[in-house]
Amino acid sequence: MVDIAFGPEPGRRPDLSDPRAAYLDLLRRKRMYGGVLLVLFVGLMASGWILANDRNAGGFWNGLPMLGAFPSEVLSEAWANRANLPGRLVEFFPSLIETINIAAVSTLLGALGAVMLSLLATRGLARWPRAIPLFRRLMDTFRAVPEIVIALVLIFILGGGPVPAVIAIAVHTTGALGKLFSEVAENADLKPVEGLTSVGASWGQRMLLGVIPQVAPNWISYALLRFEINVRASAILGFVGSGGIGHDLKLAMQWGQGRYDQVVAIFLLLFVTIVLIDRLSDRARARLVKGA
Amino acid sequence: MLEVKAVTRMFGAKAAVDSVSFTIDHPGFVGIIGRSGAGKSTFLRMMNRLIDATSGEIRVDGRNVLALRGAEARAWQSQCAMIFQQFNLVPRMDVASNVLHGILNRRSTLQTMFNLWPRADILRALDILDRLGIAEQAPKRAEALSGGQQQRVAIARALMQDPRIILADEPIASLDPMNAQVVMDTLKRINTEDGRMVIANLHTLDTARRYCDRVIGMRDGRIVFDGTPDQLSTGVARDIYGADETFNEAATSTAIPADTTADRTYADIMLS
Amino acid sequence: MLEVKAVTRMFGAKAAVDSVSFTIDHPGFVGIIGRSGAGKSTFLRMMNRLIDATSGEIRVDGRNVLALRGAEARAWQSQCAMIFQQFNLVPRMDVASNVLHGILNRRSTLQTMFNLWPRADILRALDILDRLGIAEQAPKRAEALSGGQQQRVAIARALMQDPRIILADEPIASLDPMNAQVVMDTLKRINTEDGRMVIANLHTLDTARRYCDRVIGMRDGRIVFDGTPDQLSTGVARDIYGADETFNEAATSTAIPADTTADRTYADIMLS
Amino acid sequence: MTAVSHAPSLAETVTRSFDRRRRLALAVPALILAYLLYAAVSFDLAGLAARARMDNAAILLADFWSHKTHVTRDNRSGALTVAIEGEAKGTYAPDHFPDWVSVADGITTIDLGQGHVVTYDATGARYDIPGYGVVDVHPVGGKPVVTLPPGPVPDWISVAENKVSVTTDAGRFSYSRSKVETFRYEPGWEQFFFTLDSPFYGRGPLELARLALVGDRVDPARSNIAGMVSDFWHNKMWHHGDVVWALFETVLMAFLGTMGAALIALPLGFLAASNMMPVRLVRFAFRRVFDFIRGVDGLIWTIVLSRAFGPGPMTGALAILITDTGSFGKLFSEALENIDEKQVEGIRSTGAGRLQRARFGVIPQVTPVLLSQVLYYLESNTRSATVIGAIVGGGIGLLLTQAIITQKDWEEVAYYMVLIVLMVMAMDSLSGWLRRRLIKGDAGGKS
Amino acid sequence: QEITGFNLGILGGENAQDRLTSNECYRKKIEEALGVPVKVFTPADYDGVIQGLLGGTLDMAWLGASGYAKIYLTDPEAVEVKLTKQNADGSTGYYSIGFARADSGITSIDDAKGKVFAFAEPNSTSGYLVPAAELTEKYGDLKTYFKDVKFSGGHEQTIVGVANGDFDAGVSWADGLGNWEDGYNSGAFRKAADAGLVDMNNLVEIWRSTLIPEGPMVVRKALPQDVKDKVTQLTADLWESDKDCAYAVAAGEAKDFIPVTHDAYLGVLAARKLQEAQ
Ligand SMILES: Nc1ncnc2c1ncn2[C@@H]1O[C@H](COP(=O)(O)OP(=O)(O)OP(=O)(O)O)[C@@H](O)[C@H]1O
Ligand SMILES: Nc1ncnc2c1ncn2[C@@H]1O[C@H](COP(=O)(O)OP(=O)(O)OP(=O)(O)O)[C@@H](O)[C@H]1O
Ligand SMILES: [Mg+2]
Ligand SMILES: [Mg+2]
Repeated sequence: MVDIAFGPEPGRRPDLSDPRAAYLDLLRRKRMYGGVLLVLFVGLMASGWILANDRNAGGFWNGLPMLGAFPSEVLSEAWANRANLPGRLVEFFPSLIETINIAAVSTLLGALGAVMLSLLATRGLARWPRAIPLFRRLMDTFRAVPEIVIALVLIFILGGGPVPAVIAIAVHTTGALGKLFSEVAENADLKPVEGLTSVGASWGQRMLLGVIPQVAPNWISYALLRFEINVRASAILGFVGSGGIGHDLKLAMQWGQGRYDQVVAIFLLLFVTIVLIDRLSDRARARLVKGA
Repeated sequence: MLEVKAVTRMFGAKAAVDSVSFTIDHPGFVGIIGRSGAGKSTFLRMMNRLIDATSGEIRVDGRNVLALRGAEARAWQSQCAMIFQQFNLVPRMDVASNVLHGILNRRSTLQTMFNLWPRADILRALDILDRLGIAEQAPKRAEALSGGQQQRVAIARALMQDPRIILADEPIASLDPMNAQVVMDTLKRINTEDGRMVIANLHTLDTARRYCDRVIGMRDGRIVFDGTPDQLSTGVARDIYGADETFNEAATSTAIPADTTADRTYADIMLS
Repeated sequence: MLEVKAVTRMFGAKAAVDSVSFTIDHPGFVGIIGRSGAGKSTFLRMMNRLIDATSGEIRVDGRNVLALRGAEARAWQSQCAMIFQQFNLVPRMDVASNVLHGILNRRSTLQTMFNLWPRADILRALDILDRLGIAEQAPKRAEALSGGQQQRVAIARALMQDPRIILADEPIASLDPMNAQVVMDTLKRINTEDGRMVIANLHTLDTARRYCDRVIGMRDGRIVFDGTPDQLSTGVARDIYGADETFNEAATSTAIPADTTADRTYADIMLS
Repeated sequence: MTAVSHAPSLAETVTRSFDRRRRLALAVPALILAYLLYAAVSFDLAGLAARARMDNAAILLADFWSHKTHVTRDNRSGALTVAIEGEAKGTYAPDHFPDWVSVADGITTIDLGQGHVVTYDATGARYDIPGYGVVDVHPVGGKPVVTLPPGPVPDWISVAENKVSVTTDAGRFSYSRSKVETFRYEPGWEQFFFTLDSPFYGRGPLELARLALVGDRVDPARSNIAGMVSDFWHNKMWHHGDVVWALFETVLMAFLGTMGAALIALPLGFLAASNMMPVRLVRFAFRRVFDFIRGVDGLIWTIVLSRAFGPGPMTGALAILITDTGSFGKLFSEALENIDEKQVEGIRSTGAGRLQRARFGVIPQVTPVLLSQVLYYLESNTRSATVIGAIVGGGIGLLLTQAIITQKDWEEVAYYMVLIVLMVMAMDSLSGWLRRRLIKGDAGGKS
Repeated sequence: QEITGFNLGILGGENAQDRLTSNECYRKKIEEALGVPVKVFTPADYDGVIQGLLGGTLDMAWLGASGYAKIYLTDPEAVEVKLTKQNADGSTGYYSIGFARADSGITSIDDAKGKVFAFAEPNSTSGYLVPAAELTEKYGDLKTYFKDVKFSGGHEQTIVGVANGDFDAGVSWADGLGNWEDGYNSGAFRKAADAGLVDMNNLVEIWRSTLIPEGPMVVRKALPQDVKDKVTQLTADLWESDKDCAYAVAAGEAKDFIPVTHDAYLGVLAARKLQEAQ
């Protein structure tokens, strides 16, 4: 890592009068930094794992042989009841659709929010340049609050169901996409924008015509990636009692023995969906970004 | 009709444009020359209100355009077209749309969003492109065009604005000599045929001599020369460019060389 | 010392190099010329064992290097340095490290993994850089250098290999005339001072004429000319390039123009 | 100059393409709108509006930044307690009631502010509400009997056979057979710094500073500063010390998981990249393994691992490690497929071996991409670790979910939320700083 | 055989940190008795503790009745029950209580026929498992007996939902001691009333289940016998030896920890089996 970690030193200028000594000196320092860094990293990792292992109920080595215990329990029961499986798949399909809807709506809303926030928070594009730090902090905050926190609070107010999940994920998506969007927008070519300014276009027109066509492929690609993440997230939020297939999974999982066929059915649905969306969005993104 | 009074623009402690004043009373072809960093671009950009002036006034028909704010400033921009060295088109949109952008100021954002251009406007854009000899490029994306063609699209956009004044910031600096000539000829034609005032920043003396009715020389933000092209002697040029005895005018020349045979042959071989 | 026997390389049904044979018996400066797609790169890459030949032999001191496998082939590569048009350095690593890559083959994998080179090797790398006049660039990242400097680093890497033969695949094609000259001069110096054989693919006739002791002309994978630079008449060149009567030799010239005053003056003005 | 001057077909083509684009421009928002409408219907948005409990929101919001103090009299024993949030550890000592509660001759007077006064005495209890009158409650045969000012009973007073309760802006009052209670709401997180049993409770910042620097020892056994630190750290209400540990545990899980995953995924990434692994079958197998690992979510891994390793931070770290091995494997192999072959070729031409080519031709150019991905995940895993922590019984996530589920310590929820946000922001800036420091300006991995 | 450490799992229901703090004294006592380090774990949901016991990484835990049933059904050899909590009145359980709005006129399950009935959530012992089993036994299929059977999502939501009229009737839990208007001495009603979410005067009790046993203290079967004995003995004596600590471990007022056997949970096991069959 030495070579990459510390490139040309920004601080001390090498002594040009004797390049050889300068280089050897630099090399010494680089090696030292690199060594320190390596030792630090290895030390942190080792002590971290030891600490975590110490504070765990079961140790790593004792647990390792048990790794298959739970899956085999689930699978063997599901196998015994395999006749139920097709019926279960049909039974949980509506929940799956709900989960996908939650993800899609929240991605859509989040992306719309992110478009606005990112444009407002990007240097050179912002409507109110002085408010940039404000919008940035706003995005940071949106991003920092875990979905589950917002969902738990909203469930208290709105009751269970998909809406708390949608809001929670949308808020987080706004923050996460907002940051990525604004990074893309920051690299956008400002010449078209300037051209549009010179004809007297309003801010909205400048963004619509000058910025969005440039950044759209990258933005859509990020949004697709996010959609995939959000399908997962909405499944997880089911665990805390928002609707969708995650909720069914939680119920079946908590019940345990006796409903493992449901667990497997739900899991299959979820897994296939996630992999499918993953592949599709991969394709679409490759085409958007490379094919443009 | 155009009166510039002590216009100044500071960047930090440095005056990029330093108390510039001049008056233009008929729609001629005005060239601004001066070496890099003289403040030419800054001046044009202030005039188009792309940046704000630090002090001073620019009066057009008696109205100080530097004092306009918000929608009024944008309305002024729509009357005062600007052409850039790098064309500043929207590269991913088609040529016709780029030309139509000239009338954005007269359309709302919502209209823009839904692409609601009246048929009459589209036809006018095509007419303008036709006039500039690039009508058949209309459906192509702007980025697919050559530099010279792109600059002509930019001029078409300017014409679409139906402006009183066209500002051109080194319109031919990124073009090869052949295209440069086409673009300058086009600007000149607009100037004489339509009677629109053209103010162009130029890098090179010979272009200024060839096309301008009036030449303003800038150095370090100040006007150091203001006169007709004939008055532009080598001595004056040395003053403007701050060069010493070794000054060689050819250094700034972008004229098309007479003999291009070698180039052509090479091209032929490469393409064969 | 080098004997090439009926070397052929097929890409699909097409022979990129078609039964090429020649012999070189003293470490001279050999230029291979020919138009794009003639098979020059393919030949050099086979020689360096970057790609495998379809058939034929290349004997160096009697040993067929095309038949070497695994570690032996790598050992051969280490004796036969290659310089690329695009330099092919590791841009994020510093210049000295890039030069040290030349002896990767002679150091064990474990030794090199952590980029911890023996002091003696480092000093030698610095000496080589010094010889090529870029010692003070040693601590910089390769990507921070200009094209000409990067190519000199590539040459330094080649010298670090202490090779018997240096292969150079269009070493100056991505360089401006000034840098091209420096790089070619360097190669020539290595050739004459160290007595290492240099085989260089060249795009242009005049470079070949100026630097080579021997010129091989290729066309469509076959050798169509093999002789001294003097024998390279315009007619022969036409044959090699497959051009017709209009062939103008200047088309392939990258020589530095004799008169550069205008450029210099311009540069002075710009910098002043 | 008219439209006829150029070929009509051109004008046609152009206007038609404008029409097409216009239709598209209208269709896309219309489609989005239609989908959102469908979603609104399927999510039963209308029903939700009816179900929404805005009063819950009000309680929550109020609790976020305020606390309530219970003044309770047991009607059977007559014992009076004043306790913050009604909790044992927030109970005031009988001789140290807050100044708005006064006890004299068996009469308790509670001043709720704004003229609201509640009195408990032997005959019952009275609530004097300015602008309304006195609500007087006295037990008859064990049941509360209420006397109200004349007029209809306002809806903020609830009178029933066995219980009377009054809710006003100033506080809440309730009387039942067994007890009478008054709740006074005050802003602020009470006892945030020191609990009631600490000698430093209720002192202003200036006084604390004076005590810390020059004052006499409040507790002769320890210096004031040590006392303050210890009382704060061991605050029985807020458990600051444990909260800090929980934060650390969360970051630890994220760090171990992410870095471990990166170390494992790096070699595996080579095995799944088409330009590094010539054997198609191996490549394919690894890709599917990555897909599988990612497809099974982290939470499910957590449950699977819980059986083997039991609750604890290592289980959480391993869950993150496994999930991210899948993500990194995919990302790394993609990065490897996008490398610039020229550099590898340059190294190869010197006769370097396979590992050396990877080390010098590949690693330097993918490092910025990988590093930037890893750091990005480190930040996002801090958030995931919050959730995973709740399941494996560690970290700030556990504290948070528990506080939310018990539904009464909303001020703690607010506190934890603030801490989590700050923690994630800190990790975000740290990873951003490291990215800039280690990668030096060049654009690393996008996507 | 020897043990090198002892892990104690505690279920949710209270603030995690408070749980740790209140069990600290207990932890110390076990540590003293066994002479090995004792660690306490407080996962947020049942599953963490249950998986720990099944996997053998936790050695002992206080469970809910349903949680015990789940472990037993998964692996009867995993744990054995030792003790349970005896309430102040001598009882060892609590009740699932059916209720409705006072002004709805519903005073019994018979009145609620054809109305909307709410349970808490499918995995709740007192909020679904036991009442559903008992009601089904008496009134037949509940989905046809009631107009609609809903899951509110939790005890608190059931109570609030019934009070608001979203459901006509529902079930939640309480200890059944003390006064209805206070929401009894402890339980979900008491919490809701104390938090000011509902006024108990607006609600009436319409049904009461049989006693649901308090959760047991279980130890891992595979532990050495003397370890099991020591820990059990220590806990059984806790109320006598250290009342404060016992109070903290019981998370409230109680009388004693008394021995209990697997048989006490046969009812819950049966209820679970019944549900499973559905
Ligand atoms: N945004 C800016 N911030 C700071 N200084 C600026 C800025 N724009 C221009 N300047 C400075 O103002 C001076 C005038 O710049 P200007 O671009 O107007 O010169 P110019 O005559 O157009 O030169 P060129 O031929 O290079 O375009 C220069 O010294 C330049 O560095
Ligand atoms: N990897 C490859 N696969 C298929 N065909 C190839 C490959 N590499 C080279 N060729 C073909 O082999 C022929 C010779 O290519 P080569 O690169 O050797 O020519 P060259 O003389 O070096 O040309 P240039 O001046 O463009 O570098 C060309 O027709 C080329 O298309
Ligand atoms: Mg300029
Ligand atoms: Mg080539």
